[in-house]
Amino acid sequence: MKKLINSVEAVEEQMIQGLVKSAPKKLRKLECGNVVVRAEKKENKVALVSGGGSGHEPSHGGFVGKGMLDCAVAGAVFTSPTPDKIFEGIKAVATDAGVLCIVKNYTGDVLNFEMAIDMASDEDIKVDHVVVNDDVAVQDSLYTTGRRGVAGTVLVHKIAGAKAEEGATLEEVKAVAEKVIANVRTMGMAISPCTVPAAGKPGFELSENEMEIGIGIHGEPGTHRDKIATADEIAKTLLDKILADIDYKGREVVVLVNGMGATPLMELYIINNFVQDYLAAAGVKVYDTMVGNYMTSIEMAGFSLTLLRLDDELKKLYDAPADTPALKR
Amino acid sequence: MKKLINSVEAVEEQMIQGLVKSAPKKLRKLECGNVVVRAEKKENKVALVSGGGSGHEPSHGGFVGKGMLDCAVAGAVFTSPTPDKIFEGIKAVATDAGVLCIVKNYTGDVLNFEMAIDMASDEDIKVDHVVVNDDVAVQDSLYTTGRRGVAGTVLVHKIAGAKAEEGATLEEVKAVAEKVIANVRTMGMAISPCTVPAAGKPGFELSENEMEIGIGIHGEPGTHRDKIATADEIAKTLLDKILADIDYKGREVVVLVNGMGATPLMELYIINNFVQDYLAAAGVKVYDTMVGNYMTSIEMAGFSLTLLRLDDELKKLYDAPADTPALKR
Amino acid sequence: MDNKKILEIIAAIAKKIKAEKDFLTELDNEIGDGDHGINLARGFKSVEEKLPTFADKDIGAILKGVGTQLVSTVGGASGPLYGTAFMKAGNVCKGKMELTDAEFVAALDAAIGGVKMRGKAVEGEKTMLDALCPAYKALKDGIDGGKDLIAALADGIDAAAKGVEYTKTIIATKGRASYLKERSLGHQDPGATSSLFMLQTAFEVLQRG
Amino acid sequence: MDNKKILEIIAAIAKKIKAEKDFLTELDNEIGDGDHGINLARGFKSVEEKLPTFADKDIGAILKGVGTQLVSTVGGASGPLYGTAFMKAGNVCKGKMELTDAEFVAALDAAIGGVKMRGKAVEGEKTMLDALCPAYKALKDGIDGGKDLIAALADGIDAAAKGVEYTKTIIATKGRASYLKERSLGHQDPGATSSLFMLQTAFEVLQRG
Ligand SMILES: Nc1ncnc2c1ncn2[C@@H]1O[C@H](COP(=O)(O)OP(=O)(O)O)[C@@H](O)[C@H]1O
Ligand SMILES: Nc1ncnc2c1ncn2[C@@H]1O[C@H](COP(=O)(O)OP(=O)(O)O)[C@@H](O)[C@H]1O
Ligand SMILES: [Mg+2]
Ligand SMILES: [Mg+2]
Ligand SMILES: [Mg+2]
Ligand SMILES: [Mg+2]
Repeated sequence: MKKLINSVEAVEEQMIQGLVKSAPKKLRKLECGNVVVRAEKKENKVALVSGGGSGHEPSHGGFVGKGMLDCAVAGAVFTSPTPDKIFEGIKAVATDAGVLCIVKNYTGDVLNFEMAIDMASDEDIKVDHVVVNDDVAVQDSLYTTGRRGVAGTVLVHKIAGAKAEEGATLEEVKAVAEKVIANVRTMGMAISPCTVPAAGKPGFELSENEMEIGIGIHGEPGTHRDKIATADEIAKTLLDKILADIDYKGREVVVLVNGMGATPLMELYIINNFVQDYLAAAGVKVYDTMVGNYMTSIEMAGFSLTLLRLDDELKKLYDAPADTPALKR
Repeated sequence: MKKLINSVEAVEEQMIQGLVKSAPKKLRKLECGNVVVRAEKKENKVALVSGGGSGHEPSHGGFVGKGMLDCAVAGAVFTSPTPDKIFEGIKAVATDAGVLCIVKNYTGDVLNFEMAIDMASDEDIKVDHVVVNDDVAVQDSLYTTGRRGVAGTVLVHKIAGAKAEEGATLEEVKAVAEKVIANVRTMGMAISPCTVPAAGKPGFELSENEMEIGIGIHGEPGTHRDKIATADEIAKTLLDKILADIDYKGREVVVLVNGMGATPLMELYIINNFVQDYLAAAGVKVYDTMVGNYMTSIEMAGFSLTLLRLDDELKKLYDAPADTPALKR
Repeated sequence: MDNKKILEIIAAIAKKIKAEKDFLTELDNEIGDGDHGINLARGFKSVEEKLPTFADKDIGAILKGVGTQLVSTVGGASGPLYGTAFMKAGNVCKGKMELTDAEFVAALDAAIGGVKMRGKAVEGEKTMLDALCPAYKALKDGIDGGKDLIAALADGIDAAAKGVEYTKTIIATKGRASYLKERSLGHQDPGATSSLFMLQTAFEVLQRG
Repeated sequence: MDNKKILEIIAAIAKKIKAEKDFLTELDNEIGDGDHGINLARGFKSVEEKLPTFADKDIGAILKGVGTQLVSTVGGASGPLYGTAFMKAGNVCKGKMELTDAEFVAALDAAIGGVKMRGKAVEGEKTMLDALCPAYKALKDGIDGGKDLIAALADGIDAAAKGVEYTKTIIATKGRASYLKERSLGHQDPGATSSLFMLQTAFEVLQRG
């Protein structure tokens, strides 16, 4: 394992410290743990709390700030944070307008957030949550855990964050978050694995001509392994799966071409070149495109594609100002 | 070589196409080659032209837009563009106020830009240039080619771009660019190499416990190889070299913690955690910090640290609005 | 079984989990995200550190304390699940300084109920329940049939071990491994394995007497 | 030497450079950025494609055309340098359909002058000049001493080859290799090597007659 770190034990805390120190006027770390909040608590609005394991940088701490999150709780690498830390985060940012937790659909995240929400409710904090499940690589079914939450979460942060900033009620913010969730779909792939610092070795191994299709964001293997193909072929595979899931035809979308951490921007742009042409040919109108590292898996090389189907409300909120380390508008 | 590309020959063009298609309302590609310009030509201001080899994404095309560049010319990977393409770029954005070319100090870049500037001057375009040489890893000497231009170039783009946007004259824009150059210093390192697509294999090899110190941005080996150390120790090595070069004590600086392409943001934040503490202890006041991939070497893992010493003018211009794919303010 | 014995079992489980950290992580690498051993080791290390403060507490308080500690240090799926298991077991042992065999069985039942409730899972979904449920059944059958705790627990461990083997033959429908569908076949579930380790350790401590 | 021969030499150089692409790139990997062969191969491929349009042109126009083509396709340091070299050689051959031996020597001299001017470099800085300058000197000495062009060029090639060897013993002070300081020792300069290849190829074509 070759990493630019100081010690395996210190990774999460030094990373959060480093993030906060990059914007000390805007961000603050809670004493109790790796919980990032806005330096100045915003009153009179619904507070947005997100989080999950570390290793997805800039998610989630990088999206704390005006127009997006109020708080991000970071667990150990790829391990959802514990209820007590989430509870501290909720307490720190809770307002009379209430708190909305944005949870990605993983058993661990859901269970820990649920327990934290119980703890907050017990203290009469008004708190609700939404569960993001945008990954079309895994089948949705009543009998399983359902789809995973992946890069689409960033768009939930953006849009629910804008709604909250507008002064909407908890119910309204939750409704718009649910609307994003209903309209956002993602699928990802990897050409090289990542290494959890504490594990010391990669989560899986791929030979020179192999790739994993349908990966999540925790370094796990994907739904299947395949022979590596061209960027265009791979992008087509992912897009076809997304486009088959809900009807995008004739609709306006936001495209997110997301790098998994070690993918050079050069490759993400090459992928975007295909994506734009393919969507145009499929009769899908691109309203805006984001290309970069938004929801990563440490130093995994690979990418995910996300499409968010828009309506006027979502467009307006997508365009609304945001001032966070990782997303400015 | 494992890359998300379509063919080695198509890398540069598809990449530039993908960039432009990510912001079609703001960017345009010239027909003649991999030259990115603002979608709408800005008249009545000095036009800024930059460029160099491809492989440094988001540099340079990602910095075209309001408040920064008017044009970026991309050569083959790690190979400076040819004079004819640079000339086309200059012609496309030239205004009566003139053109300033921002060139990094590499023989290839300097020679090709010089020839292009000759061609433009022959056609009575008012054009001048500055040469960025911020890399303290290599000694400055009258008898050598001098220092390389590396990540500090991004700050030259930002600040000279803001000055030009204000409507300053060519002489004024050049003067402020020179001021940035006089005050900006960078040093970088790598823990893994990168692969030029056309070459098909990495530029050098490092064993599990080795690193290269004093690398440039073209995948070349550094000034020396060393046993790998902790993030803090490495950051100290680079900072000490930078701090020894010009006097930063008691001054305000911009800090740029720049990833080389495959470095996870997690590690850049861990590095920043040390940098901020170390600068505070050294009596250097941090005005603002940028952490991310700004001047990369394809999929190299490593980072560079840049310090820019500020005065009131530079602070104001650094803070001025910018609206480009890779930098918004 | 008195509170000292319970503390002894907990201490032994902590030791065992730390020793099996890499193995459990390796299993989770195959069908999960490679952190199960790391997560549990982190949690049980902090439980170990807390143990002295539990010295004179009743069994309910001890188990509840262990559960709370696991919840706030393990994270992931297994943190709330094992945490809830210990807390629920603690509930039914409230105020007790000693447990009868039947009470021990009831505590395990409560623990399993906690996992099912929290994880919304049943047997056969390739989770820790596939070790815990068969173990419980064999243990209960043994006790009900007149065996002593050690003998019954020996049956329980055999059943849990079979359950772990069984997880190799089924597709996960809960937890992270469920995303792999067919690819989860052939691999044993990390959580079922850690459950087996805990039961085995309890057995060994009790057998030592 | 008529314009046909010049075209033949150019075509042969293009072939040679393409054949040595990987080797030149490998050399540049050691002390540069690993693109010298790629750069020159790209340039000479496009020169090759242009050659038919030069068929009936005079030598000056051919060399100038080659230079212009190199400048607009090679990029990097070697593009402007070799481009300028060919353009400057073209200048002194303007309008000529044939070259005397002395004119050939003068053309090489002009080419080298172009490299020195453009690159602000002199001999001994570990660049292409360390092949070109000794080659020129030996060639000129040979011609001045009464040797025929082939014999004199043979001397020139020997000198260039020695120059390439010499580059291994010195630290680069120009170009990208200069950043490596002592680390550039022991490695031959890619540009000097490509210059040697060009001279060798010219020699071989002329020798074939
Ligand atoms: N819904 C559930 N019910 C019961 N056990 C579960 C459930 N989901 C996961 N598990 C257990 O948790 C184990 C994984 O734990 P761990 O790796 O620590 O958490 P994570 O999956 O969040 O990384 C699985 O092997 C499985 O036994
Ligand atoms: N200033 C200079 N004068 C003469 N030759 C030079 C100079 N700088 C570099 N060169 C030559 O150019 C060669 C490198 O060419 P190339 O790799 O194509 O360009 P780059 O260095 O821009 O990648 C060097 O090996 C050297 O011979
Ligand atoms: Mg996990
Ligand atoms: Mg080059
Ligand atoms: Mg796990
Ligand atoms: Mg080179």
